[in-house]
Amino acid sequence: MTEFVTLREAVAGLIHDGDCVAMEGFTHLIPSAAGHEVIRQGRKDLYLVRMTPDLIYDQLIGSGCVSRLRFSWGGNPGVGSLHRLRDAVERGWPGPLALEEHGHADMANAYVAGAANLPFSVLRGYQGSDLPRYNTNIRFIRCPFTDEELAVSPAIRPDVTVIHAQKADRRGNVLLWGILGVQKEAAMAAKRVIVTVEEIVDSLDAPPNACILPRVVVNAVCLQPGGAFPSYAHGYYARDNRYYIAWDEIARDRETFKAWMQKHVHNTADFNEFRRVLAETAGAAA
Amino acid sequence: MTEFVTLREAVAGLIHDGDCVAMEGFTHLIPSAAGHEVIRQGRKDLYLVRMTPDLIYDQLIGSGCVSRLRFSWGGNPGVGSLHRLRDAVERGWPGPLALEEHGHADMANAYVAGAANLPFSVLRGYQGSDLPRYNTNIRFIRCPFTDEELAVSPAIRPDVTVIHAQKADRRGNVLLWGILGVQKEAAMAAKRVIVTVEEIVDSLDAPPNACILPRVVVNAVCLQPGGAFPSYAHGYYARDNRYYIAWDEIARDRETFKAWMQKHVHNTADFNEFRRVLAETAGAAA
Amino acid sequence: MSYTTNEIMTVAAARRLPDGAVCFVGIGLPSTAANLARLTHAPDVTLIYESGPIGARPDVLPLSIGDGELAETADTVVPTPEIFRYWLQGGRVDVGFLGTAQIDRFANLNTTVIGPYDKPKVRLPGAGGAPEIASNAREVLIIVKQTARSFVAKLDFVTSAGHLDGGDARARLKLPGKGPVAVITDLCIMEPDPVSRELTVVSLHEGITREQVTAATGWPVRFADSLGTTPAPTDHELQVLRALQQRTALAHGTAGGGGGD
Amino acid sequence: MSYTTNEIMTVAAARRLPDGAVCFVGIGLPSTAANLARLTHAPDVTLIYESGPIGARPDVLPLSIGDGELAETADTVVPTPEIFRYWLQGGRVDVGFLGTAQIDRFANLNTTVIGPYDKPKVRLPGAGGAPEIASNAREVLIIVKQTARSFVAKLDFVTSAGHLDGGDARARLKLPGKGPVAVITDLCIMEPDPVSRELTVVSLHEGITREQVTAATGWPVRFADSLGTTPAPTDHELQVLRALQQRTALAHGTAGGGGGD
Repeated sequence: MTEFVTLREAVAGLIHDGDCVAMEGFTHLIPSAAGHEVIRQGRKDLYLVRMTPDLIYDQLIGSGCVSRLRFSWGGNPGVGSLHRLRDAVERGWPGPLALEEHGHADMANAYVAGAANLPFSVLRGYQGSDLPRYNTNIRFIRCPFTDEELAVSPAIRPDVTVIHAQKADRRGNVLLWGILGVQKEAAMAAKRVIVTVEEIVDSLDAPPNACILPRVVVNAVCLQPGGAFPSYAHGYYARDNRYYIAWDEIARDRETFKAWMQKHVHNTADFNEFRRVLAETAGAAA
Repeated sequence: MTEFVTLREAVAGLIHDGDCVAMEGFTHLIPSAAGHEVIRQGRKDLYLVRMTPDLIYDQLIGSGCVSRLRFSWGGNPGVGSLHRLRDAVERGWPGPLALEEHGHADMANAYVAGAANLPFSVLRGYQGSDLPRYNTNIRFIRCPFTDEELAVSPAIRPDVTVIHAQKADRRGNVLLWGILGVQKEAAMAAKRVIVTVEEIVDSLDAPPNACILPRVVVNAVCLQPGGAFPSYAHGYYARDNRYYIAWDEIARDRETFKAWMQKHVHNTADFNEFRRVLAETAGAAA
Repeated sequence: MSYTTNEIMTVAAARRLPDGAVCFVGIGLPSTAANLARLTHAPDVTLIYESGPIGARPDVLPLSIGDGELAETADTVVPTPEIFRYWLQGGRVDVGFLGTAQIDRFANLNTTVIGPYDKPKVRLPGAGGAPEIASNAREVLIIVKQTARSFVAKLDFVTSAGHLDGGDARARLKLPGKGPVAVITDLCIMEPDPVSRELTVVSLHEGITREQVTAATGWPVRFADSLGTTPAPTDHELQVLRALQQRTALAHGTAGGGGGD
Repeated sequence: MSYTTNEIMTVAAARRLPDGAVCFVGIGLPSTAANLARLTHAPDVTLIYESGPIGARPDVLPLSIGDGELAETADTVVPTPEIFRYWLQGGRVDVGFLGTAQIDRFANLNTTVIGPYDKPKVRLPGAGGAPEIASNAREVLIIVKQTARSFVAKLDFVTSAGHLDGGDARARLKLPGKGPVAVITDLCIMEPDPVSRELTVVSLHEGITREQVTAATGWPVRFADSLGTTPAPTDHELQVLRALQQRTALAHGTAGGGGGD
């Protein structure tokens, strides 16, 4: 059953060193505030999972929180590379990063399989691709009825899934809308679920068949308005594209990155303070 | 792309003798009008599929349209047996009916697999049940990662899926809401799709992430208000429970059944006329 | 207040549903009992129906598994495949609440045929969701009227696994849930023996004799050493149940909770 | 009107998208071309983005594959798994519109690494949806700027299958779609040879020489016997494209359609 706690309490209580953690979001509703809190609390040896690792995963990797990454596309969406991810893969800084690389179709299927408590997923995929040569977790089976060959992949079963959503009601039911990505499947596949939300309301007033995570699958709801910044929250705020562009410069250099993280994340108490410090920096630069 | 046609034209053009046809609906939005039209046009040798065959399938079976049925629960919901289904299975009247019997979980998975263009579905199921002994299409495989045993079943790929929905827009997009059952999956799994609707509107004005069948998967939209009678259409009309109870009596006896079908279906031009004749009968009985 | 055997069956079944549980509800008697529980001691139960509603709070009992009342009162309504895949198979169901046509001494269930499968004497509706509810729910409650025709020595067909041939048979088959934990009838309450898993009468409803139970059971039924008497329904339980059934009758012109799925 | 090489690339790519087609759109150049097609000759195209929108009609180009603009203008927005399962794998996508980092003579694509996989010189973003778009879409269009660094004799990594090692290799592997049917660059248009499947220049953009194309290709590129000249963008095409990019710049402070996914 859902507890209403601060993000600090949720991360402290539910995310442990060595956990398999999925912080999902498909350019929409990225759980940035939660990612920062994981960095602030100094988690180590995380096995991160995400279809589209972006800025927050770049920050986690550069901060030395991550030893392993299962993913299908890692980049700064609309801008270019993730320099911290590249530095870890190309030069092993700040430590080695083991990659488990799949395609999007496979990752989406593997979340569905995880949500359905199946040990593997099945897809028509990877024919002619080199990916199965470098990822021994991509295998092939034959259909017991037609003898067709199909790809299989281990289901994703995170210890913890973290998502950001628009609303929760006071009983702990969570509503999200717009681009949904794989958030619902990632949550249903997880042992524990943390949701940061824009607001907590008496009633969701959701339309029929809306995308709702019932309270019985949500362990912690944390009120964190703006928690998806710099991505967007449909109906609340737009993407801050300047931040995405600025990140490209910040992340290129190890020292610039470290100084930025120290000032903006380690030296701030929470995401609200991070936003204030960031606004001051931007104001000073203007 | 969607054509807007009468139900008579849709059935004539898209449903052929011997086809595999799914007319889905989970006590809500049952495509009764379409079922009647199939009977009126005298289709033969149909391979019907449905999780919950109810009155309309009883009528199709009793009318000799059906040679094979894949299903998981056949009854008069809230009332009792389907006497025409029983007569076909127990005594081969009006002809033999081959059963392919599964459980609900399996059927739902098999529609999902069909929609995903996979040849089979995987589930944790049937352990200890006699069903696999009598249905050789229920088989077992081992997980290539964990060696666990799992049940598999052939995907459902109907030639035609028929559903009833609340609304279509003039471009052919279809909106349904409330209890959704497996209608979307059944439609996505089919080669051809017929949808009867309560109304055709300029704009669906659908909420975000509503259940919509995009026009490119819909072959025919037929305006048929009341087309789900005697089941209900959420937001339009309630279930007519008297009809369900009355059907129990009508269907018990072969001659009563035949006379009823002759008068109400074969002798009526369409579902609107059927409703008028039925109302007169009810009025006379009162 | 006086009460009927049907009423004590429903009340006794309702009492077995713990507050806060996620309950997969079959239509008919299970739905009546589950909603009675929700309206009495278990306000925080999450009722799931296979048609898609999660967290349904119907004010009147549904006629069918897919009533609009379920959709309108639920926390959310998802497609049926999600119910079976993400919820039931996903291991998120605490209690599966089932009825049946036939049951044997190990609480295996038959809802498929009476007689041979290929030439049945009576063709029953079929499995529905029961086989996977019976295997995947953490525990299973069964509510069924007790007669020698329904409580049989040998099932014509095993649709859904109870404790199979007893003992650790479920564990050997690696069934995820622990199976039937109680069978609540209009005469008594049975529970599986902790070792043999054979159904054992643990409580007789007030006024019911051992002989009546024995006569209504198709095998030599065992009684627990510490055989109890089922506590009578409280006035509150009866009032809530009757009010629910009265609202249902007014809404549907029937008592609801009838047969069928 | 005069135009840039980027503009003729986009226009030439847009023209290959048939009206009424269901098109799975990659972000960046493919998204620009697909939306230009929608705003000119193909108003009835159904644009699908992997984040979930189906039938998107963005007024400004998206910055990312999951922009709110896509959701707001779409016929419907479904979860990402449905896009890949019911639409792409379901065989409902007519045209897959892809970009790439590297391409070889058989239109195989690399978006994974430059250099060895385990010790890459450049770690690229990865596969995204491309491997399954490349195999499952009925046909594939590729839009990419042409340089000797991107058009290479041998890929460091085959992320997504084009025509593999040529000939009937796709058919032998039972790939559902027919693979790349055209590669549109800022210099020319290439199509696979009907038999060998090797990419062949079929049309040069106005003012571009064979020598320029040869210099920008890492293998001895072939030219069709009937080598044509790409028809210049019409004024209408250019006006629509520039207006789209201007609206995008106003909305985002950028031209949109940049790199990334």
